[in-house]
Amino acid sequence: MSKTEIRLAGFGGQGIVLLGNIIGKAASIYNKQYAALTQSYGPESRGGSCRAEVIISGAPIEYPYISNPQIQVILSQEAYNEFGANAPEGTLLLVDAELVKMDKPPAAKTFTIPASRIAQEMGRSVVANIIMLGFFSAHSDVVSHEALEKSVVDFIPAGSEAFNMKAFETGYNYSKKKHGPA
Amino acid sequence: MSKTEIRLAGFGGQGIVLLGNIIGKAASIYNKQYAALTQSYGPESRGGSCRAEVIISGAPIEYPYISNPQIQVILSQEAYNEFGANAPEGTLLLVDAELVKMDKPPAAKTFTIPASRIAQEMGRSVVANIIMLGFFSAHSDVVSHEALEKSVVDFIPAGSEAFNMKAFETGYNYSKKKHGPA
Amino acid sequence: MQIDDVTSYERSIAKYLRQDRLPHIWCAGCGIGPVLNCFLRAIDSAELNPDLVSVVSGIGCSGRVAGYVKLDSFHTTHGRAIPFATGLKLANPQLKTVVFSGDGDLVAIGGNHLIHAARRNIDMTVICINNFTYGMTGGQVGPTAPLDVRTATTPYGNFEPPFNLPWLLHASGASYIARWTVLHLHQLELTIVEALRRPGFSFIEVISPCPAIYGRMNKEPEGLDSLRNYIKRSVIKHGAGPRETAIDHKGPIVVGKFLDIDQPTLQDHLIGVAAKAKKPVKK
Amino acid sequence: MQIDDVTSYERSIAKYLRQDRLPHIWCAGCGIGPVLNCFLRAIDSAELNPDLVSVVSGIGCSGRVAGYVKLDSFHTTHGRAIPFATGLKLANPQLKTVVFSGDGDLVAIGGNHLIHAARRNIDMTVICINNFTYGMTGGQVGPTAPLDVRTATTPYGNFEPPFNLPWLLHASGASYIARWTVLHLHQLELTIVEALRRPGFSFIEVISPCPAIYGRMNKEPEGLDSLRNYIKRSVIKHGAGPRETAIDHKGPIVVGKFLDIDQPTLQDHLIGVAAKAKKPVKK
Amino acid sequence: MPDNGCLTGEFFMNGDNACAEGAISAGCRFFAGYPITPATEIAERMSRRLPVVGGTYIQMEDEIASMAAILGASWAGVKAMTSTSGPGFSLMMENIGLGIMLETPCVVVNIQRAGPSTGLPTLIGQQDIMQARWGSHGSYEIIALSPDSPQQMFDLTIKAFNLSEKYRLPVLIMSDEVVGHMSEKVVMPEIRTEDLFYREMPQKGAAGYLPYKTNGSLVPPMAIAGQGHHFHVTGLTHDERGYPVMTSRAQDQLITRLVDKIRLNADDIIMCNDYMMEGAEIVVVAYGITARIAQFAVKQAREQGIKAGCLQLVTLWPFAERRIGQLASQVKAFVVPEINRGQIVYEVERCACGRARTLLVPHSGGEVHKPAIISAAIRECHADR
Amino acid sequence: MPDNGCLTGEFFMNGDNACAEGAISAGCRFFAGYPITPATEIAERMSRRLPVVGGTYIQMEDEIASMAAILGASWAGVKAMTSTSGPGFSLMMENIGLGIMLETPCVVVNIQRAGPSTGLPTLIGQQDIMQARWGSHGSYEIIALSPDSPQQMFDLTIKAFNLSEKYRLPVLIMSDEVVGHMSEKVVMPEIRTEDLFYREMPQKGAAGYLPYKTNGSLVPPMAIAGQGHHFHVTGLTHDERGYPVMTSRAQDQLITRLVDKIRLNADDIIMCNDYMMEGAEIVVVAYGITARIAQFAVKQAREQGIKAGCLQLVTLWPFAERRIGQLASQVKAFVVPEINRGQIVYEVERCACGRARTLLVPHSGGEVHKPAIISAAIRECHADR
Amino acid sequence: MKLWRTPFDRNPDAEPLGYIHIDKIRCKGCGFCAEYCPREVLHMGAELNYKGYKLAAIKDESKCLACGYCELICPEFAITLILNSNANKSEEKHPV
Amino acid sequence: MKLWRTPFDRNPDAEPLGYIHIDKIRCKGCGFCAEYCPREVLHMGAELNYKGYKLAAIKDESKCLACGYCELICPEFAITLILNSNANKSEEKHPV
Ligand SMILES: Cc1ncc(C[n+]2csc(CCOP(=O)(O)OP(=O)(O)O)c2C)c(N)n1
Ligand SMILES: Cc1ncc(C[n+]2csc(CCOP(=O)(O)OP(=O)(O)O)c2C)c(N)n1
Ligand code: SF4
Ligand code: SF4
Ligand code: SF4
Ligand code: SF4
Ligand code: SF4
Ligand code: SF4
Ligand SMILES: [Mg+2]
Ligand SMILES: [Mg+2]
Repeated sequence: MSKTEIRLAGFGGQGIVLLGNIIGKAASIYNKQYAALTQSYGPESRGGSCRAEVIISGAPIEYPYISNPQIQVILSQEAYNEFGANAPEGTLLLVDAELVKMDKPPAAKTFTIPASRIAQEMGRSVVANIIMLGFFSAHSDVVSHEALEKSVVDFIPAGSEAFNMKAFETGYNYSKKKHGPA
Repeated sequence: MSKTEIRLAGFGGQGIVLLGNIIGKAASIYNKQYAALTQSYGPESRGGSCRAEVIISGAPIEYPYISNPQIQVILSQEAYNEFGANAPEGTLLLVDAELVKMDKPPAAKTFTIPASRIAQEMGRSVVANIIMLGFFSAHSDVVSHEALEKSVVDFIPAGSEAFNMKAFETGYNYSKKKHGPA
Repeated sequence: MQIDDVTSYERSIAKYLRQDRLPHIWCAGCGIGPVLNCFLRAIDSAELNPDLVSVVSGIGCSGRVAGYVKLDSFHTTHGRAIPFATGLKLANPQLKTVVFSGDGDLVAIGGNHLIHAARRNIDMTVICINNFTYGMTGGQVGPTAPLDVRTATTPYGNFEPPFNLPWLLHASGASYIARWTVLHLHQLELTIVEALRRPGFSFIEVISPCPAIYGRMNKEPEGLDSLRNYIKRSVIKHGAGPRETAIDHKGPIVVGKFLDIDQPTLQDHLIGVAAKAKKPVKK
Repeated sequence: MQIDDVTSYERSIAKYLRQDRLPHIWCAGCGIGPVLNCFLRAIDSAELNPDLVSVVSGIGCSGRVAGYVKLDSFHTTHGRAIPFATGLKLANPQLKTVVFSGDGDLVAIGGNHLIHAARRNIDMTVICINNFTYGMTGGQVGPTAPLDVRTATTPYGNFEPPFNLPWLLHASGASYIARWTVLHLHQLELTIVEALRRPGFSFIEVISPCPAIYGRMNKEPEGLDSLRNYIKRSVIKHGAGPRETAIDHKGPIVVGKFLDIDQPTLQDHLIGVAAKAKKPVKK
Repeated sequence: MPDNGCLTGEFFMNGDNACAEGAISAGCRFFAGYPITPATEIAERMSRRLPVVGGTYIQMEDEIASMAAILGASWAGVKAMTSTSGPGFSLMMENIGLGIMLETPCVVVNIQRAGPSTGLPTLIGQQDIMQARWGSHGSYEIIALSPDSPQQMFDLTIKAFNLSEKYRLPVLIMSDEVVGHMSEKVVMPEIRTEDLFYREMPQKGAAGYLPYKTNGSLVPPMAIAGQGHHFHVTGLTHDERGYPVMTSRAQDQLITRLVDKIRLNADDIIMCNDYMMEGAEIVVVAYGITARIAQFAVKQAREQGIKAGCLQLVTLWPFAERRIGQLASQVKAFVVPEINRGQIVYEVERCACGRARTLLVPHSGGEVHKPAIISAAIRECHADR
Repeated sequence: MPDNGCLTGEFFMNGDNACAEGAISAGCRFFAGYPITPATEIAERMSRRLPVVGGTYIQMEDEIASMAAILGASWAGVKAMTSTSGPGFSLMMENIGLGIMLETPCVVVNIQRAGPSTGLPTLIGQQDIMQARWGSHGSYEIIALSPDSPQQMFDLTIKAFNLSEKYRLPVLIMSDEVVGHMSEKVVMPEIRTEDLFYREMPQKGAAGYLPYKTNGSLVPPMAIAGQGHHFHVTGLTHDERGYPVMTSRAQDQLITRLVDKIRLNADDIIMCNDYMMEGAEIVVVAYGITARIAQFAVKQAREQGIKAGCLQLVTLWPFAERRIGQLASQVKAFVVPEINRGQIVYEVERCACGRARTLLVPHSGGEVHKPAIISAAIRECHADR
Repeated sequence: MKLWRTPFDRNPDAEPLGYIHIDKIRCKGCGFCAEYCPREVLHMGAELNYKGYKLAAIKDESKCLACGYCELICPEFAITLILNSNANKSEEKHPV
Repeated sequence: MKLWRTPFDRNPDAEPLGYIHIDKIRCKGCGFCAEYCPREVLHMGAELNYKGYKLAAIKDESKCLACGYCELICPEFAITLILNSNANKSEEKHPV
């Protein structure tokens, strides 16, 4: 049965857990898949490293932890050093180019986007994660684009829908522009 | 193996538990017998009924409670009604005549002494229990007179030895006077 | 002489007293009874609906009060009468919640709940029988026991400075604070009536003899000895300041109403919350 | 440029800091670090023998302080730092015991120990980081949070009136009481020195930003926002009275030394007990 | 959201939030709590949700006060809950005992983390299982449930309220950090009146009401404050009237009933889930998140041709004594993975009574078992003899 | 009284007082407590005796504070004790856990009364036996002793201090109201230095001292405050340095050692008394005052020609697993009288593993068993098959 | 210090305003009533009750003002004040 | 409100009284030092450290009074003030 493991990693305050929730909800509620989201908690994560992990599957998920994520979204140097750098061939790596310096090209199929810079340029640095989500949507169809869109709207503050949708599409289009259709 | 059960019963403030301690110590420390003292505790006993029970035995005491006391010392009407009145034949009953009215003579061998009145007459009503102890000593040799004397001294406030000894002998002699040697 | 002409006692308190449980467990000369008497009279004087009065006690001789009132009454755990009553009150704000307990229960183990309830200014009346000791367990030192007194655990004299309860309660946020001795029964009754009517947290300290234990160890072996002592030492001073309400071993016992102020209660604030919560939240 | 010329930092605090544990867990802009810095300097300024200084903390962000000081240090349970320290101090009166913890730890769950320790006037210095919230658990309302503020558990605004800590401590019996914000670092250091030297119970409240949680929910998302706010709102007033030291959402934050008095400590009283206990007791 | 403020439909939600929603759906209208990782989210959600549905949230000064407050609220007639984790659970023990003694319906949620003491505040443990049964002084029985997912958090919270109202005692939800913090789909059905159980109550103001008179059943009707019953209840040993009676006879009557109302109704209370239990020779007995890991391992074992099954203990207490006893005669071995150094395994071992091997797979906490470790234990038992 | 203030000789004394004297003789010089029936007399005696021997007595504001205070005192290098009964014991649970985690020697005395909740404050119970083992959250092992007389109160209190110093943990004395309040002869020998165990300590001011480095043994040397070690200890999961480490690996290392230091030393710790055990077919397993009643019943049974014996559990925890296991193969039945509704019997049943019958003789509390009830159970087992 | 609210100046020859009933089972002989009755209506007698407590007794009921203080201070709820409905009704009665 | 103890009137051309060292690993970019340095010696630069925090940086060290406030207020113990032992020693130094 199809099963995809996704890791989202960066530092506290980047909205990583929110991303996990958006993806999880999109998959489980709108795409009618099974999804489980786990995350690293604790004071040590505050300001420090932060991680959310999602499993999406066509069958019930007994073991809710990921072991070999097919997709990793990396939003900090620390996270890159720990996870991204060693992502094996055949997996997908999405990286915020603004926050991460990659010494040598990783084995994984890697795409970069300066999401945080784009967000700053858009005037609201908090939407970097949504931009990244758009970028994610462009590179993976584990969750449908529409499902992600709906899910974004569910989680963001009322009134900010348009702006977030713009961020989402910006990320999506950045990829389209750069890489063509996924 | 010889085993004697003693019940001391009255109300709070009469020094009943002290009596139990004096007898228990006399038996176990000075007479080298086994002795176990149990008592009824609790707020309900404050001012209300109060009870101390002693087992004296030549062998180790496993079960520390009395069942059929051979000796009962009764210092209140309530205690008399509950215990003294039904004391069976062949047992010994020592009663403070000042505090207890006996409607009909009990089956037990009964001796009375107005211990509390004598104590008042002596000027210190607190020694009523020691007077009663002397009376007890006159009627039972389960503990030796000397052992009881020593034990009394152990438990009373320093400086009051002479007075307490006088009380003890007063109780003892009251019996001697009234009943002749036990 | 026949008891048929209905008396003050019958009229005012018999109906609130569990007569089937009398005589009660308190020792001869204990001061708890008169305070209970005042409280029961105050229910009518304050014109409360007795169905809506709940009495909550902790554990201790004073804590046994809950067991003698013929009202909804809760004898809880040691020190926890106030949080129990907090739940009761918040779940049904119509209830008049009265906590009746001892100094050990309310101020030693329960001290934190006491100050927090005062801080919240929850609508609740706390009657604290202060006998300077833990009567129920046999007279150990308590947090209101004056320096130097003898207790079962201070054979060389008490070495811990005591609380000044009116001050502590004032600093914590209470709305109403009074202190009387068990001799000031009319004043006490009036005070209880006021406290029951005053919205917010009210605290009444009653200095009360424990002849059987504390008194016996401190040269007041009879309740009367303590009462005579109160007559000698007590000074009525309404509105007395924090420095004046401390009680030491021998000095004056300042009694009176020390505080009676109008300030928003917890319930007042909660009404605001309920109003703001009207629009449904996002999941 | 080389760091070889020994600096003030090196001189005064490096030796008391567990550098092997840095960077610490506190968030960017958190106020705990500067307070710790002051405390470590104060050890030397007060001329204490560091071998005899014990630091005891409860649980919370502030409670992590014990883990960063290179002194005998105890990270205990939530709310219980003071009784733990009480045992430490009474068992070895030579020790200088400092309790360093947060408002939730010391005043919510630990409130009873706080007031009782103050009542006893035990020789102990308590440094309370008051960030108006439970930082460690994610910013719930605490007993010092002003009315109306947003926290993780007061989404409609705080509905519980807060404590006025200096007043509470004064009423409880403390000997030394001061308050500063994390900006008043020189004053804070001096105050800690004084407190460490003052026999008896000393209490220092430090108003400190929790930008990550409390600040974020109350329009001060950066530590700097709070600090700027402190500059605007704080007023130094030594000896300020109880009414002046309350803190509300917007008004002035009165800081300064509020109390510094000489009164017998618990240890003083205990010396008397030991003297009286000389003659052996009866069995 | 329907008018009554309860959520219905499908949500992607973590276990803590699902627990809060379960409580709201069960009719809980009072929550008193004190923050503690990893249970705080329950309190936080209740603080947001209760005012919306006309209930009251209060953060007390500590867990002791929280527990006492929910007892008080329950006596005011309101369904009440608190939530905590290990350290707070330990502090609640005395007043859980009061709840038992006064026979007070309420729900206590423990989102377990790894201990002892402060331990690993943000990481999983299943180490308070025996504490749930034995943590308060005195002789008593308790009910404790163990959800394995956000969905079960929702469902079992409702169940917990029903059981607490039916049997008049605090019911414990012994969840864990992983279930509390992981998010999954939660389906919240519309709750009908008949889905909910409410305590039996005497007629308002009924004269002659005796708080602990049972009328044959083991559970007496419960008056609430403010209805004119003028009743008395006490944590002391008491008689039918609720009056203290300091005798061993009164104690025996009371304790026997308190114990029997659970023991004799065990079959009504106990829930187990069977997973691949048909013909199972090796039975993994597991609960909470570990049940899922066990199921994963069992599935693998079946794929390898080993007749393994998983018995999920949805009810931890009362313990599924009879079921384990029956299975013991049928199976070869019990494998008991627990995120502790051995707790429920003692019960399994006792009930197996030597008829089947019992193998503990302990874990000190901080994470869930790797499925391979459970698989290894299954294989070990399979290879036996 | 010799110079050191310790009593020697023969005394007629109740169990509570004997416990206090045992503590003084064991070198206890700090007591923090809170009054509670039936343990109060211990505190009262300590308040009188400690100042005489240069120690400190303090009555804290509650039992939580008392427990925390004795931990603090122990870290100042002073042997420390507290005493309580059920309700206070429940409150101490969290900080007993801290004692376990910090590995702090100290002694906690529980003079058991009947519960749950306030129950029968002045009357006996033996209902906190499982609570002693499981009452705090998290995974740990404990040591608990159960005296049957004032003499054993004295002796086992010394033993408890020795065990706590040796294994660095709070040791529990699980006594009961009857033993606490009954008076009998107590012989107090002169205690020599070699009778007492003191914690191993690092050299004063030793550089490089790591608080939880064990040097092969399972018990690390313990520094005390004020000696220049500048050590750190925490209730969080920690490494050898005493620093918090929030990983499941650190957790496993720590918990395994905490558990093993008791489990692997069980034989050194466990004490049982055999009474008429030669050739016994029916073994009464009992503890505390009940052991004496059981012995009474056993003596009667032997007189009637029934091969009965009594195994007295002087150590309750760790449980005498091996001994019961061995006996199970030799005897016909275990009779387990307890003043509760079944606690230690679960352990006996588990360890008997179906090889011998296990018969509980429960008692709800308030008084001891009538010997006849135990006799009847013995006869029932004797008549079996 | 004022403990009683009483019309002390009442005509001593008037009919008593109240009668006092003492429950001998409840009385524990504390002496409060006797000591604080403003008119010395009560005193401590010599009689003991079944529990051994010395009982309060009536010395001179005619002086009773029906002030109710004895009833209020009795810790045992042992005293009942019966108002004399015949006694000069015109005299103002304070509320108890 | 007085936050600093500083000789503000010091000759601006004198050699700096101290040098500042900022530990880039520890700095979390809170900005306290930059905001409260009385002489604007420090400012928040553009450089990010490996954790993503914007680092404090030195703008003009020559103005440093060695008042030590930055060192004291830095929550991260990231700032070390190195006293310049050459700087006009005659100027009185306040104790830090
Ligand atoms: C948790 C707990 N600790 C201790 C006790 C024992 N205890 C019962 S009453 C009491 C003290 C009561 O003192 P106070 O509240 O002043 O009441 P008083 O008896 O003096 O009226 C104590 C310590 C208990 N029941 N529960
Ligand atoms: C008994 C117990 N209850 C709750 C917690 C959870 N807890 C940890 S820290 C904390 C609050 C800390 O607040 P505060 O003392 O103000 O410290 P801050 O984090 O704000 O510095 C709480 C409730 C706990 N560890 N133990
Ligand atoms: S012990 Fe003291 S407080 Fe308790 S009933 Fe007796 S006199 Fe009253
Ligand atoms: S959560 Fe708040 S108090 Fe805790 S470290 Fe972060 S900023 Fe500081
Ligand atoms: S009512 Fe009582 S107190 Fe008042 S005068 Fe009559 S007898 Fe005396
Ligand atoms: S006040 Fe009551 S108890 Fe006391 S002597 Fe008078 S009648 Fe008796
Ligand atoms: S020491 Fe720091 S704060 Fe002071 S002037 Fe120099 S750089 Fe600025
Ligand atoms: S104060 Fe410290 S942490 Fe903050 S910006 Fe300056 S150097 Fe960095
Ligand atoms: Mg008291
Ligand atoms: Mg805080």
